[in-house]
Amino acid sequence: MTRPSFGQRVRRNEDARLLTGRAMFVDDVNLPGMLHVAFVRSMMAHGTLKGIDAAAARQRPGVVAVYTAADLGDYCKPGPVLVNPPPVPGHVFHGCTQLPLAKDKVRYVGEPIAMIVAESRYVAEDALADVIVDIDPIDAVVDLEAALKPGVPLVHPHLESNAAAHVVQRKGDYVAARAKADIVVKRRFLYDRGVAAAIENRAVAVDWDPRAEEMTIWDTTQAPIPIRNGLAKMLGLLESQVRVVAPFVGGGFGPKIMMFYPEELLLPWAAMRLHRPLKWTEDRQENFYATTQERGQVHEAEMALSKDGRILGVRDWFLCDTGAYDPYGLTIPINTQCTLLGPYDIPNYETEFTSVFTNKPIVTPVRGAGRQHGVFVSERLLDIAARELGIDRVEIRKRNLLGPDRFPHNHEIMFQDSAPLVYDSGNYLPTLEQAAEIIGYDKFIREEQPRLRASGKRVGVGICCYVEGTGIGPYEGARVTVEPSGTVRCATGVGTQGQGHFTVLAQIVADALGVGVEDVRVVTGDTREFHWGTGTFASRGAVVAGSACHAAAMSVRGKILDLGSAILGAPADNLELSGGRVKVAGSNDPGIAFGDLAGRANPLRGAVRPGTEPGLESTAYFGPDRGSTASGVHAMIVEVDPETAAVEIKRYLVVHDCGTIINPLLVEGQIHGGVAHGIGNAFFESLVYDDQAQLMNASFMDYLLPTATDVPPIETAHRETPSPFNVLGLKGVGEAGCIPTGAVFAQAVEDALGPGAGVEINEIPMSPNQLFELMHVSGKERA
Amino acid sequence: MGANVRVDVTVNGTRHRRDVEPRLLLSDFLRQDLGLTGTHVGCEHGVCGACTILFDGEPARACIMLAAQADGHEILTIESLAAPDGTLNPLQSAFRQAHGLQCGFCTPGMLMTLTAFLRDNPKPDEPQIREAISGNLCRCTGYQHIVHAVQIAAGTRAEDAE
Amino acid sequence: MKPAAFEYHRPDTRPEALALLEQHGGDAKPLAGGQSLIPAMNFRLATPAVLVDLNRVGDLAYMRVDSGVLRIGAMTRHRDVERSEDVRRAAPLLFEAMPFIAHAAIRTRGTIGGSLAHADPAAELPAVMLALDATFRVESVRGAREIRATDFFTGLFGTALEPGELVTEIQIPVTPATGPRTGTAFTEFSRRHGDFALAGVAARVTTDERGTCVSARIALFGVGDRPMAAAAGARLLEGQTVSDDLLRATADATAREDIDPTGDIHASSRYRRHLAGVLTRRVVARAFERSRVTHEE
Amino acid sequence: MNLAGTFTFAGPRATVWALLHDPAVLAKALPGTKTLTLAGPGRYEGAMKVSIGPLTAAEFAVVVTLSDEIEPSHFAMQIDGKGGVGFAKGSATVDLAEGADGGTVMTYASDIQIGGRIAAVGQRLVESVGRMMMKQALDSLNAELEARVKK
Repeated sequence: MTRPSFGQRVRRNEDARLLTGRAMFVDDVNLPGMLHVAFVRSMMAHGTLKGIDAAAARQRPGVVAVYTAADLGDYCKPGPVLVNPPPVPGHVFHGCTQLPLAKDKVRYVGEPIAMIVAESRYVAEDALADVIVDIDPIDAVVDLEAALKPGVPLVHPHLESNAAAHVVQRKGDYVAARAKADIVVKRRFLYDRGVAAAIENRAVAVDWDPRAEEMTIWDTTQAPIPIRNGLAKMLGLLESQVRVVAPFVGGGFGPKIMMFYPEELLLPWAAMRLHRPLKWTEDRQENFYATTQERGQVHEAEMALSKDGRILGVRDWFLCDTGAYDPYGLTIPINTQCTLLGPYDIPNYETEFTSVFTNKPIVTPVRGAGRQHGVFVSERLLDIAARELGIDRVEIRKRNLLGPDRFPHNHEIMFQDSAPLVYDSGNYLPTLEQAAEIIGYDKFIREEQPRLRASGKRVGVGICCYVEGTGIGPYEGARVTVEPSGTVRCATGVGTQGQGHFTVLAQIVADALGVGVEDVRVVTGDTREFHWGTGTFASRGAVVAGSACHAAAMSVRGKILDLGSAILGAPADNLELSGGRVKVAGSNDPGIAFGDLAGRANPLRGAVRPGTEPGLESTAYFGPDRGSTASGVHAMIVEVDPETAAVEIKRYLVVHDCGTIINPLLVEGQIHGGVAHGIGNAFFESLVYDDQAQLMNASFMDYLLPTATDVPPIETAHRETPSPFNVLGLKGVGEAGCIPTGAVFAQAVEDALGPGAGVEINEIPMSPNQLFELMHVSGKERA
Repeated sequence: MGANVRVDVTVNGTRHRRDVEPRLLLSDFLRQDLGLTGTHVGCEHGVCGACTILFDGEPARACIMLAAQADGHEILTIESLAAPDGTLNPLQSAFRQAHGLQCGFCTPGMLMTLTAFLRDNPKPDEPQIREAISGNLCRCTGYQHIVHAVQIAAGTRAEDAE
Repeated sequence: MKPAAFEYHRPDTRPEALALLEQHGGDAKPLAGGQSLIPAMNFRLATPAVLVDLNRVGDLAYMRVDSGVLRIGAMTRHRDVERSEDVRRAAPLLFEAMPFIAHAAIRTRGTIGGSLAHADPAAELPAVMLALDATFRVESVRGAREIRATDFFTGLFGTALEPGELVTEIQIPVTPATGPRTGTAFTEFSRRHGDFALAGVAARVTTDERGTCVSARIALFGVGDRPMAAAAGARLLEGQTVSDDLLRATADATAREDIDPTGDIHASSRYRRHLAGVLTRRVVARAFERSRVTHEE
Repeated sequence: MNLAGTFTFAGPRATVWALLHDPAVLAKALPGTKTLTLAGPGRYEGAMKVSIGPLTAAEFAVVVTLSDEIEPSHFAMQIDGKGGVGFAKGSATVDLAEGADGGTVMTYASDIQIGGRIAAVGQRLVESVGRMMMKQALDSLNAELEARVKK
């Protein structure tokens, strides 16, 4: 018997290539005659573009072409709005998207103005300084609140204000609930921007074959199929003339989604004119400007509670920084609205946001995608309420959790996938109890903390809950083929950026067909192999593409059984599939190898019977009505040096529930990475803009990614509450690790400093310098 | 400006002679001129560690060295680690066992850094391992499984430990 | 992020190197380890017309102790300094500071002379040299001279080097030789391991047999435009025995009088000043402790 | 970046005023100035190449425009520098008062915005560089003043 791989710590199929340096990334594409591209980018955040003089650059030896907006003609059109807003009644949305090269106006530092094509990247960079750009500066829009005041310069002058969108969502009657409350806690919260910081920067390589009229584009994208379809349309080619390959991609984390970045649009266009292969590889400095970012939000939020700590309602009002353009619609702030509800029974909820245009790089989802903000707001309000009511932090959470009998639970507001927010399943109380037990919450509070505090040590514990909407539609597809060699191929559209699709999807197919995981070759991210689907985002790869792979594999299984039944002369339900063979169950006869069966199913002579298809191959699609809801609890123990304000994380625990687990090893890897990202956001990573939207730390020297000595060992425990929304019971896990980290960090640090310090952390990130200031200010106030 | 200079360098045991522009970075030389694309470039200012190679046996950042400086020296890259038939060496194998890589982009730099580290320090404890890789940024793994991989390679952790 | 073009020379001997530096004057930069220079060139914030690569000059990498002086050739790699038994014995402060410099893969290339001539105000080694009262030998085609560390660092990335001059040797008085009851200590506060410090302190304290401080040197980095000698702080220690009050007074005087830090995105001027005080107190306390240990040995 | 302070010149106010308006003197005093000429009333144009240790930012084209002049006590200026790796833009005010012993007390305040790669990579150094350049310029002007007063 081939042992089922589900739930096993299966090692990855893709690792050998990555570990030996053989795996191909986009920047590894080197073609004869290849030219290299660099972009002249705006040094000003906001201004009128009065003139571009590229004459000297065009003269420089080694420069092949210089293009400005004027050279693009009709191709210089604003890019598409990628995600239309969900149909929330009364919503306002102004979609403003970017031109491939700026014309008339620049709106952020780094906006591309001219494209230089040269024999090497070295020469292309030499030519950057040759281009003279004349910009008449306009005061930059930086601060979210100031951006909405009258008289402020407009990022998009055809609009009435810098408001990009406005949405109100309501559930129940918050005003009435508030009137009945014993206590209302209200605070202002900030959660600032960071970069995704995939270690691989973006890259695009293009080869246009003018004789075959075929274009191949290697692209560091999370969504090759939409990119192919969009580019074909823009370039006036058939979709079949364009092949987009997302080979190995060195980390995605959101910004490598189907952005139609200027570079993605311009290289194919130029390749068709120059008839030479082109490549652009973003450098790290460009990445800080040219690749999208996320996180800037300001909240004014209040929670109304009864004196026994039950949440009667929440009202949240927030501003969401969308940067200079808003191609990604309302995904981030809607996620914030929905995720704020957490695992709690919140009967009355009023949530309103305004998205704001600023002169900063474009905002699109980065791992977490607005969810951490919502969790930060509700978890912080609960902490403050617990303190004011004299209720223990874990206890107040327990009192408000949705019970296991409340599913599916309709929250009556709209989620990012344009469907109402419905939790599919969950079991929150045991998760919280398990986390409290593993971290030793009671004992820590009762014994360890007082003892350590008496010896001068400032230690604290934090514990926070979250739920995460994952695995949304619209759909993905997969084609499973048994080749005559016996190898099973599984082709799907989602790209892979390290999540382990080559293994996880192989496990799904292997278990359906009774073959080894290593015998399933997964092909992803190549439109020549599969061209229906969307991409890898919203923790959906395993859920949606996985379900499609399962369906396709089950269909192939049916074909194997049908054909096997005919050949072996036994009824299909008497057959078993194991070790890559179909045989009669319990018989000593070895049966038939899949490869032989595949040959028989594709005969060179004779007829394929009417109503059947040749070969052992099936294509299937999966489109969930709505996403599935993962959940979890994070707990952290920290020690704060009260003199230097340094914070050391002593323990970090994640108890989480992502439904049925395909591969615990990979799930743990996803969680570890997410937590590290969350720790970065909480404590290290900060994009510092001055009052003219100049980024002050566009390098890895000053933008601090957490290192191995900054991330503690992470303890994990798994719980499995399967999703009823897909056959396998799957929920997504890719983003879970980073969602509650800021909230749990804030709670733990406050707890370490103790109630006497009077420090309240309502802002993320929180550097030692900021913490020092908070400690100092509250110390003075106390005196 | 600046005539080409001769680089006579042994990479992974093979001697290469090239004339290069003095400003050519060693990382670009390895990747473009020699086609050894396993060495990855992540920041080009010496912080992320993805381009770490062994230069005369010691770890060095290829993105902040000139190809010209390699003249007369020996370099080992990620491509040197596995056996010619592709069999993974014990460190590579431990990375697979421990799931010490996800997207794999930082992995070549991690492996080269650790190759020198384990040679000099065959039985490191966890803080030593973490310090050893603290100059190599990874955005995917949170480092924990990399630490496990090093422990497996050093024989201080069982291969199937959870 | 590719460097601009430059003219490149790789001399084999010291006289050739000095001649090239003389010939090109201010247009030439010596390339030692390159771990600061090449990143700056990749950003095109440094665009030297000429690079004189010192890596082939054979006689600039050595460490030896003679007549009470630890001599380190300027092209000695950090990695070799950090692994040197001579350094551990003769200059424990330097030995203690080495692992704080960046990361192993940087230290294998970076050189002690390059780091000192670069004179980054947030770097560890210049402050260590101030605390140890080191002297640098510098050479040019016009001859050699010696510059005390206290006179060498003149401002932001500024040194007393004249065009054409090269640091060739670092001379450090052997620590035990300056008194049997000498203790040294080093620490820094940085956001992450290997980062430039927000503040850092190196100290050397010598006491008599009763534990009274007879001489003290405190040097700070990351808190000014150059490494800063804490004269006011050190003055308070002399003639005193260690006590919490003394340590606190020293730390306060250092933070208040000896430094004038600027702020940046990681640390305000006020926070740096505060950190400098805290670290000074901790480091001086440890130096005193160690002076007792040397005594007891 | 905000730079503000006071500086005492060892000479009379009228001479200080004259020095601060003499492009030849300013060119010598401002670190890295390659050329500086009077291009029109109250308008100076020139080129600077500032080097700080190993960092040699490419050449900057600089325009300084004076305004609100009340001789000999006050003027304001707009500063605009553009180069391949960044820019500096800002304004400053200068007030001159008669001090003790025939000296002149200058009070200055400036708000300079730095942009481009210099700001993005050099943030750690910007304030120190500003302070350093200001100090060098003032010391140099004072030396020139002393030389003139002696004559």
